[in-house]
Amino acid sequence: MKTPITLEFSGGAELLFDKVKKHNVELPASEKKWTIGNLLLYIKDNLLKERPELFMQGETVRPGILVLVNDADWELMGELDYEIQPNDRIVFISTLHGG
Amino acid sequence: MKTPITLEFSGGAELLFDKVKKHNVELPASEKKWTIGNLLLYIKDNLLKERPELFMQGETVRPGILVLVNDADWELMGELDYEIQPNDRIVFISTLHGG
Amino acid sequence: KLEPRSSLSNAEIGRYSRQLILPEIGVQGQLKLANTSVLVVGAGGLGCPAGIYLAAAGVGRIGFIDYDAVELSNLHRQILHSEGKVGVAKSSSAASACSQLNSHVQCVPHHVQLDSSNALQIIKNYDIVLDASDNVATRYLLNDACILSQKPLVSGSALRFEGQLTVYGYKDGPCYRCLYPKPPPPETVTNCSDGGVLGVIPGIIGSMQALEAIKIACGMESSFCQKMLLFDGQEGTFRTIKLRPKQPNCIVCGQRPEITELIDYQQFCGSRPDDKEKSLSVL
Amino acid sequence: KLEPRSSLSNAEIGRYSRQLILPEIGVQGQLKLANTSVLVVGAGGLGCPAGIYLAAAGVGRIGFIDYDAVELSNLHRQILHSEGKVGVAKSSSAASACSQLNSHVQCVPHHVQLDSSNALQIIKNYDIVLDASDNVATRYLLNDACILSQKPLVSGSALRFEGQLTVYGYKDGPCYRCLYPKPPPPETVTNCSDGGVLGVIPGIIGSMQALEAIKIACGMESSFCQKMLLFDGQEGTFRTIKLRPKQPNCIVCGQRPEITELIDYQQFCGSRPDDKEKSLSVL
Ligand SMILES: [Zn+2]
Ligand SMILES: [Zn+2]
Repeated sequence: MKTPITLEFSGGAELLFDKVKKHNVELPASEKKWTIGNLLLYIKDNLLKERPELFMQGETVRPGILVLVNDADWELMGELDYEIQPNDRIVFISTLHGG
Repeated sequence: MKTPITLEFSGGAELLFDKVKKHNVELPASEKKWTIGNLLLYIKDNLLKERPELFMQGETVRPGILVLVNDADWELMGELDYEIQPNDRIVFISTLHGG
Repeated sequence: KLEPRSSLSNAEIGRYSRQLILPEIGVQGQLKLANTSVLVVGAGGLGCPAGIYLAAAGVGRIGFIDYDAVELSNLHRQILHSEGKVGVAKSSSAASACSQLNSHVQCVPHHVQLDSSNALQIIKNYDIVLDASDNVATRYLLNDACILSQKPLVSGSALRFEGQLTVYGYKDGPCYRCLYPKPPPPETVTNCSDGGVLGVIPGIIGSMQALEAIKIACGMESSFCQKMLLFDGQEGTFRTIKLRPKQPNCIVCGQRPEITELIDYQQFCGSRPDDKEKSLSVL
Repeated sequence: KLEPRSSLSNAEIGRYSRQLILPEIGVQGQLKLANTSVLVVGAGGLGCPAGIYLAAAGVGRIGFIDYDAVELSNLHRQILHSEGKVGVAKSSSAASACSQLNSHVQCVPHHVQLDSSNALQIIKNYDIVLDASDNVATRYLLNDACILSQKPLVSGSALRFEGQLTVYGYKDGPCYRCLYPKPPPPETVTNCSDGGVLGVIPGIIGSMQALEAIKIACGMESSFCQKMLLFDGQEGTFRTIKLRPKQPNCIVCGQRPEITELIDYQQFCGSRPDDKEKSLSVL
């Protein structure tokens, strides 16, 4: 069974995804449960258009990107181990430093 | 069966309700369906603290108050005839004119 | 009318470099800004931030309408004026502050009380109108004048810790009368003198008005056509609500408009725009 | 230190009348403002609106730290400066604009590059700090300095059409390092020179910073402790997200802090705060 979710990128992270901020994605059926950890690999293989090192570092997001699950900091949700639920909205925000 | 809803007042309308902006209300069981029309009478009898003429005019809200049902203008929802659903959020906003 | 511009000077390219590199603006967007004139009605708590950010962005012409003079009690929110300008016409004070920031912009003070006799004549010279006024009669007047002149009206308002913002009469969105066919009873109307306002609240709403005007001028989508932003500064919340579309039976923007010329808005609202001494009001 | 104030003069009562009648402010709130000093770090796109609204509201003392001088390319967003001030220190230009609006406020320019050698000494004299800076090294420096000095840090940032706002190190909320233990790789960091910014975006965020500082000074709740405001000006959307609490293992605000004095932040971030010429960056 596919898992429909919404992915959003902002703060500049969208520039790595064809400048598209909002992506409606159906995660394919899988034997393992979908977690943010394997979602990141899916994103890297299927959505990321350029320079993966500007989005990921090792198995996780690079420093300076904040991950949100339904408007809450992923640290509150288990980070990489969070089990994705249908219709979750997962947001990747690049921190801004300008003024 | 009671109907739980959230009522909110803002833009100054809260001043007629003890300055409380958010009210969690359980509408009592009733033979007739709850509409915004009879909700207004309920509010007048049970919540309004002073000077009802600053909130209502006849059977409806006074000119200059905008009514929202779940963040949509009540005009889109049937106005006085809208049938209230459990957990609806109904907001009364007094229009601001200052600058 | 503004003299049409088809290229930017080197001085302009340097000055606007940080916004020229935005793909949504670019040289074409900057030229559109330079070819746009914006009328700011009210050089007060909303008009000051709106005006200065429009000037900073390089709008071609900015007009300020205000009949009042600067008072000390304005300075907690009207940040283009200063102690040295007390007694000076607000329209002049605001226009001169904007000129000092950006001499490429034509800043025009209109030291008049906007009314039915002059509104259409003044609005004619502008492309976009900002309602930064502070009373109901002027809000209906501006609405009708903008519908009759077919100009978008970016409307802001503020009181206490709250603010509201929307764009009237633009695309399929409603006008002020579509939302509010009848004026509020005068005793329910509170202005900033009666009810108070924290200065930075109109600061935020006025800046949002400038942003929407810039987006409209550049040919971007406005975010508040048929939508209204509700800001509660005490709670720190912003809520965007969906409004009704343009109403077919609206007496000014509907299918059979009854209002085809401006009326007496003081009489219509039962109050005067300079009615500062009203004391009954609590809302 | 500010000389403590226990009453308002008649001139102040007149000037602040519109905010004195707000029950959440009142005379007590106004006195708290007069007894509060706020440090604005950066007299640029964020610091200009933040500073002027703090001055308008009657904060007792406002310090501006900036080492740069006004340039023409600043004027599309830095609205306290003007063409006549090109070449003048930004800290002085901002302080003098605020003094002209409100002579009751002590406006102090600090024409220095904030670094580990001077930060604690300067911050000591202020009650609330606003991060209106434009680079990563200064953001970590200010965070650590505010944690060590136990001052709330109202942090704003802006780029292109987007802005972010939060309050760090306040009550049980996180600090900057709780959220970002490791600095971003330098090649992922974009400043406003590289990426561009629409001027009114920092205008809105800087005004929000002033609002939060005023609420904290008056003893009201801040709305952005352990919460972050995300603003997208192109979409016209504001989203408030819930952040992690203060982290027990944070190396500066945690239970066993490793950082007990300021470090070399340029080395830590792999970049210098005045690193304007970086060209690799795309994010
Ligand atoms: Zn209409
Ligand atoms: Zn920490």
